[in-house]
Amino acid sequence: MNLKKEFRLKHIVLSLLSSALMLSILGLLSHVKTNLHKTVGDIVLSLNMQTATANAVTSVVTFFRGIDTVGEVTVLFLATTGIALMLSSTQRTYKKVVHQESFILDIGSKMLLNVIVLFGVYVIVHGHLSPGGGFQGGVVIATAFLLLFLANPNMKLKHSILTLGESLSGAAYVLIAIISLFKINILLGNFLPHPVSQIGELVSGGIIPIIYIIVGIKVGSEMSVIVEYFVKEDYLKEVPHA
Amino acid sequence: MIGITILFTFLAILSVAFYAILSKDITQSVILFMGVGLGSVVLFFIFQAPDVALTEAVIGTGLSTAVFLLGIRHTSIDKEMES
Amino acid sequence: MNSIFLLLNLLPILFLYQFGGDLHVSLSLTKEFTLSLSQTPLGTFFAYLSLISFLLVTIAQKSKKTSFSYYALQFLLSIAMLAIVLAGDFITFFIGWEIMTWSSYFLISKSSDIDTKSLQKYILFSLASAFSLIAGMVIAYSFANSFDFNVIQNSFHTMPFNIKVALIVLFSLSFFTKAGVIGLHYWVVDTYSKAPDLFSSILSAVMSKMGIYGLFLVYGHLVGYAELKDMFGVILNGTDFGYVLGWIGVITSIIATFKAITQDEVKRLLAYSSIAQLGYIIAVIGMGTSFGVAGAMYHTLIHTIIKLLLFINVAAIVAQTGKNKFSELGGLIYRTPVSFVMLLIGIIALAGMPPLGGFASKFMLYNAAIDSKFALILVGMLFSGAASFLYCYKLVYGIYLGHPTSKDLETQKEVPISYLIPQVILALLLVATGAFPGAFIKVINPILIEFSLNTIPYTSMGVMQSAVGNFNGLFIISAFVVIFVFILLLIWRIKSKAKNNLNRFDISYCGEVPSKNTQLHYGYGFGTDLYRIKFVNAILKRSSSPFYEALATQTKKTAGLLSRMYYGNIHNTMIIILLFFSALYFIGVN
Amino acid sequence: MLDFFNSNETIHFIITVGSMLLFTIGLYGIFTQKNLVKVLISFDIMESALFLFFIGLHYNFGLVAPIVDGSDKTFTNMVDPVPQAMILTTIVIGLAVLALGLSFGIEYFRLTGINDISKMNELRD
Amino acid sequence: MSLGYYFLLPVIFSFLTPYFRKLGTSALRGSSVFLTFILFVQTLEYTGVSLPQISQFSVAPPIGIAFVLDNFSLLFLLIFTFSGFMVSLYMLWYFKANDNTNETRFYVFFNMLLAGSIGMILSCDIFNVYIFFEITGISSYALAAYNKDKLGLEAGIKYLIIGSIASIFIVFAIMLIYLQIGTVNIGLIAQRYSEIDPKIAVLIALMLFIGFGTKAELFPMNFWAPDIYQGSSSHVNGLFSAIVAKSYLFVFFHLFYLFGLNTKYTLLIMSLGAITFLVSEFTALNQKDIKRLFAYSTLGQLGILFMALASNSSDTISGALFHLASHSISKLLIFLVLGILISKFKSTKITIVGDFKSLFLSIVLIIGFLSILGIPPFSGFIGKILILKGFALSHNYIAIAFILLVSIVEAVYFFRLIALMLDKKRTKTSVPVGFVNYIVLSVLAILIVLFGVYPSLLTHYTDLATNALLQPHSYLQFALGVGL
Repeated sequence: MNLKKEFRLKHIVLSLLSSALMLSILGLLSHVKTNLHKTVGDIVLSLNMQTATANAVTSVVTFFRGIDTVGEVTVLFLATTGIALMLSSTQRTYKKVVHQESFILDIGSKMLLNVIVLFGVYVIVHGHLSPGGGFQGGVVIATAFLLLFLANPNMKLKHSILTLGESLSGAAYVLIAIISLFKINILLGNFLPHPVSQIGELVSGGIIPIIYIIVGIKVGSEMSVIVEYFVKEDYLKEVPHA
Repeated sequence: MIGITILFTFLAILSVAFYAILSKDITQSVILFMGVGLGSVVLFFIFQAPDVALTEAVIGTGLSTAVFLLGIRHTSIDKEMES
Repeated sequence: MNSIFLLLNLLPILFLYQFGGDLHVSLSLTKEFTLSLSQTPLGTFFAYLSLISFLLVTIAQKSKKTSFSYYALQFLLSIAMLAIVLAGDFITFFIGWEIMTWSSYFLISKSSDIDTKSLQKYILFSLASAFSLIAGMVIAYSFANSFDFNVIQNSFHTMPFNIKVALIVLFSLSFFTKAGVIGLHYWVVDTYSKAPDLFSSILSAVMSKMGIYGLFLVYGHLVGYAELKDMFGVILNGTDFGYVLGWIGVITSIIATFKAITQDEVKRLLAYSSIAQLGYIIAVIGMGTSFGVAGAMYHTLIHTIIKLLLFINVAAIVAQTGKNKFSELGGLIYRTPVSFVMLLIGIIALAGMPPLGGFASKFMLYNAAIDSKFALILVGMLFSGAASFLYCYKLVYGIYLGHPTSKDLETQKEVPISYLIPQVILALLLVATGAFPGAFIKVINPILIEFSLNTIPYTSMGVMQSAVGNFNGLFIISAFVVIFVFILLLIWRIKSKAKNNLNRFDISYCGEVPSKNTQLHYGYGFGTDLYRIKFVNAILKRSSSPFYEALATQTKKTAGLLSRMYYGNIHNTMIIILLFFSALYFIGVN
Repeated sequence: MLDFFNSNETIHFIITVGSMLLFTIGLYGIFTQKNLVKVLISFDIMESALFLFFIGLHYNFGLVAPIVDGSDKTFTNMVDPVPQAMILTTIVIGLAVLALGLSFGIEYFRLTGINDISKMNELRD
Repeated sequence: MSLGYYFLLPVIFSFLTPYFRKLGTSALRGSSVFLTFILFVQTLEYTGVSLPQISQFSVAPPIGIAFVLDNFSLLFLLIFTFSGFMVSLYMLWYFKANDNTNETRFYVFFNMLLAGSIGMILSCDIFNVYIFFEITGISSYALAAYNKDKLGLEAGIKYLIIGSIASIFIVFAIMLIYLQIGTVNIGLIAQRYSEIDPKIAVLIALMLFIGFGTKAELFPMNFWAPDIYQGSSSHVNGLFSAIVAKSYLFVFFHLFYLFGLNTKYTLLIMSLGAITFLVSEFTALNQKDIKRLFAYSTLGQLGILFMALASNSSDTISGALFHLASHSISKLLIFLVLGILISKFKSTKITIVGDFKSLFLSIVLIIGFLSILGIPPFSGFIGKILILKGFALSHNYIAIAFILLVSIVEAVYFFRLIALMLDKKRTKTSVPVGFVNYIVLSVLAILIVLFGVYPSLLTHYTDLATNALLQPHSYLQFALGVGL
């Protein structure tokens, strides 16, 4: 009882303290300037026309701050590898789930899969024209697989294909960066022709859509792997407790 | 109009987040957390950041919720007892 | 192996001889640090002292099975000491000092009866000494902008007074620890007694002298006796500072002397004796007079010789019998007569009896005290000197005289010749230093010039000049030899008549027939009843160990307290980080 | 009334206050919650608050999303795209860390049956 | 070679590891050795080039991102690539002697840990630094949990939680910076930092301080660190100690001096460093777990580095950088040797130090110990004396006394270990060392001795690095895109 009271007291004190802290920070943040004369973003916007990309965010993500995206893809890759390290094991065996074949679920999920994948591909391919891009599209594709797994737990993804997609797309991304170095002596430069007149068309922006497609493949396969591991975890045979 | 929308969305997010933290049931808090994501999506959209909104929609509300829901089955004791 | 390292040990001596007292080398380590060797008369004296000691000990090692790493470390140690005494700047000095520390540490760890606690004691005190040295040297650097001794010497008088005092205290602490001044001697006895037997001789004879060298270096060279006088003023005829040091030294020697008398282990006795003898040196080192320096220097020489002799002698006995306690030894005089004679010579010198070098050095010490008019210190030194007769007697009686305490002692043979050679050389050196005390004046005068003190007039080899009169060593020793030969003849005559009773149980005329288990040797109990004297009891009862034990316990407790912070709760860690942030925030922003 | 709400200052104020309150809620979650999943959710809430704060303060009335459609081919009067790109990156990284943490949690729970971060104290002196 | 390769090469190697694995384990291991070797050799080449060097990505800074290598980062780059090379060689032995089920994944994390750390010190864009911070972070979480046992997972979870806190602070700071200045380029921020409203400037500084200070294991934020070290494998600890902690330290002090925070916060960071040193050395006295013991030792040494690097005087900083390099090498050596012992005895008690019989291992281990204690003629001595000398020149005698007094406490447990090693009464088991380890460990040991007896090899670079840190003018110019 006493302990509980103390515990509550601690909570109250801590929450009071955190609110005091945040209130005081809030007071500070009212000083934050909101109308800046010239941010990097303004320069980027003024330069963006040269990249012939309709979506300025995409051009920032893949071009102006391209190495960030390489890093980001790497982070995802590392997380996937980490999850695979954790949730895959030679000792783990998955039990066969008694799966009631449901016609509607089966057909429905497969139909939806196509639609979702198509949508994902659309989002990826139009990344430089409209909101969306490799990350979003990739995740959309992964959610399609999630649906599939939920519909049919016994399903297995072909890991070799996923690995291939993951590795090769990643390698291709880096290779593009390096090829650009040889072509125009800048890492990750836009070495393909990207005439400004093409802006708004599907084929425009030079390497930007290519990069986003690569990122889409990579994110899609990685996210699918993550989803698979998490879903499969449900059907572990043994749940040993140390 | 936009100001009021922002205000109310924030209020919604705040209350949802608060309940997500306070809730004893983890599944419930994950679902409520998804609500935070949804609210953020709306706000991002209002803030003219469609890319971020889309990302938050698929990742914040979609995938991470799914991952959480799949994950919490194996990290909470009460669920373990049921199975 | 032994001969190889013998030759290797000869090399530095030849090297030093080759340069003929004028070695100046420097090597740029970084843009600020230079390693430089710069030979001074003081350094040369100590260099020869240590190198020759190493040579003699290496000879003694011939008959003891010794591993390559032991020899190599010992050689490294000798080189390190060479670096110390020839160093022209503090970096070289410190590098030598630290290499000396750890190489001797590994040598000590090679002993069979060493334990972790003694090792820890040794290394921690050594490191404390080294760190105090390093603190002193960087503080000196901050004013002199150089580690070079000459530069520091030149800029010393420009430093603020408190910095000067801090420097002197730090350096003194460092070197006192090495020399084993009372209070800082906690490591000495255990280390000396548990180190490999032959290595104890180096520890006592040479390594402690590095502390003395450091003191000479600081007081004489870096600070300068004139500066000491300026800083602290003059009392009687010596410096104030010297008076304080005098008391430190005298108290050290008195306490250590009484502690020595009560020891049962041979090497522990020698260790305490070593502390006591170094106490004399420290007592006169700060007086700032020519005789003070000369006395300290001469006693350094004599003590090195004596301690080498005694420790090698004891090491030989321990190696031969496997026993290292007075209660287990005894009656070896007929079995190992040469060793006995050597030990006798050693203790005659140690007690400061004429005619050997020990007397000459004691004479110089007393002389220095008289010269400075430090009467009380003289009294203390005389008292301690008289008391040291007791442990000298215990040493010879406990090992060689009386009855053997066990059967296997009766069949002992003389120790191997390789142990005897260095002992004979050392004994001859003692005789020589006794006979030609004046020769030492020739050695000491350049050092006195280096310290800008008055030189001591030199008349002849056999005569030692002093404040209270000259003493002619040659005459004394001749007289003693005559008397000695006379007595020897007398004894020989009596002995040839007397019957030699060899059975150790043949003492039935006392009215009691001893059994096999009866202890017949009482030498080891000598001095153990001293505690009945109130004054001595007060000394014996007290020890520095409770203080250091308490320090260790407190450190451990603190450690336990602090380590409770790291108890592995990540939640609290997060909270602490956030609290720390808010604390800094409220302080920083508002 | 509507004019008041439709000024930049007001919405920026609302955004600042709202997101910081959200941040406080996340902070409170970290202070009080010990379930690993809850802690991760709290982190995510804090991150969301930061995203809203950052994106929101770069929005001013009259600015549009930094995307041109075919007709109007100039990049003017648009929201700053750089923060959006940065947030995009951060969201993905957040997901990665979250998923990794969750997988650690699953494996740890499988081994020990503990999901309370304050009880994870095998590692100590 | 463009600087971008420092990041792109490890990335491409990581992406392709599954295929290297398919070619066979030796191809996998070889690829990592090859990669780290190339990076190391390339870094050696940069020592002869006039610095700073810049290599841009896509667009020139301040709009785009660039890697800038100045003398300060060169020193760290040398340490990191060298340590990485040594560890990758060591791994050749490790996976032969131990379970290698997840070898492929280990190499992914290892390569990316290296790449992330290198990226953090090269990038001149603070948001990019954050990305690399996360890459390093995720790799280290995964490496900490790599063994998948209870302890490892616990370490991983703890590390991840702490990393998340740190990254939230950093993201917040970056956002505030962008809101205030409208840029994330370090050069521009440094130029305009004084224009920020002073209170917000304090807030930003504080957040960066908490973010990087937590990861760099500064005192009140380091209660997690020993746990991480205890839970992870020994060679991973070597990486943490030699590379990861040092890279956070780099960013910490790089920003500290670039943003001109050194005038205000020197005393704060120096005292925190001192407390770190004191507390961790005392705490180490009671440890029974060898990895945890050396974790505390690492914390302590980092404390000295914080003290010295924050001191604002070029002599001290130069000494600190020397000490940093020496500490990296020595700790790496110690942790690698411990790895050999732990894999033999399957125990992490400190007594394993006294149980092995191998002259080689004892010698290199003792060299490592003595070097960390700062005993000549090993490299740690030069570092320590340079730091002390620097403090002496600025007449900071309290710091000198403090370092020396706590060093005695440090000596207590180091010499306890050495005494354990020399104890003849213990039963000793001989330990197989492995051919490649002879090379790795002797190279490390030789370097320790070499830097000890011939320090100008290293002081040359530390002096240049100090100049680059304290006079960052040319760095700032390059970060703004000059030189392209």
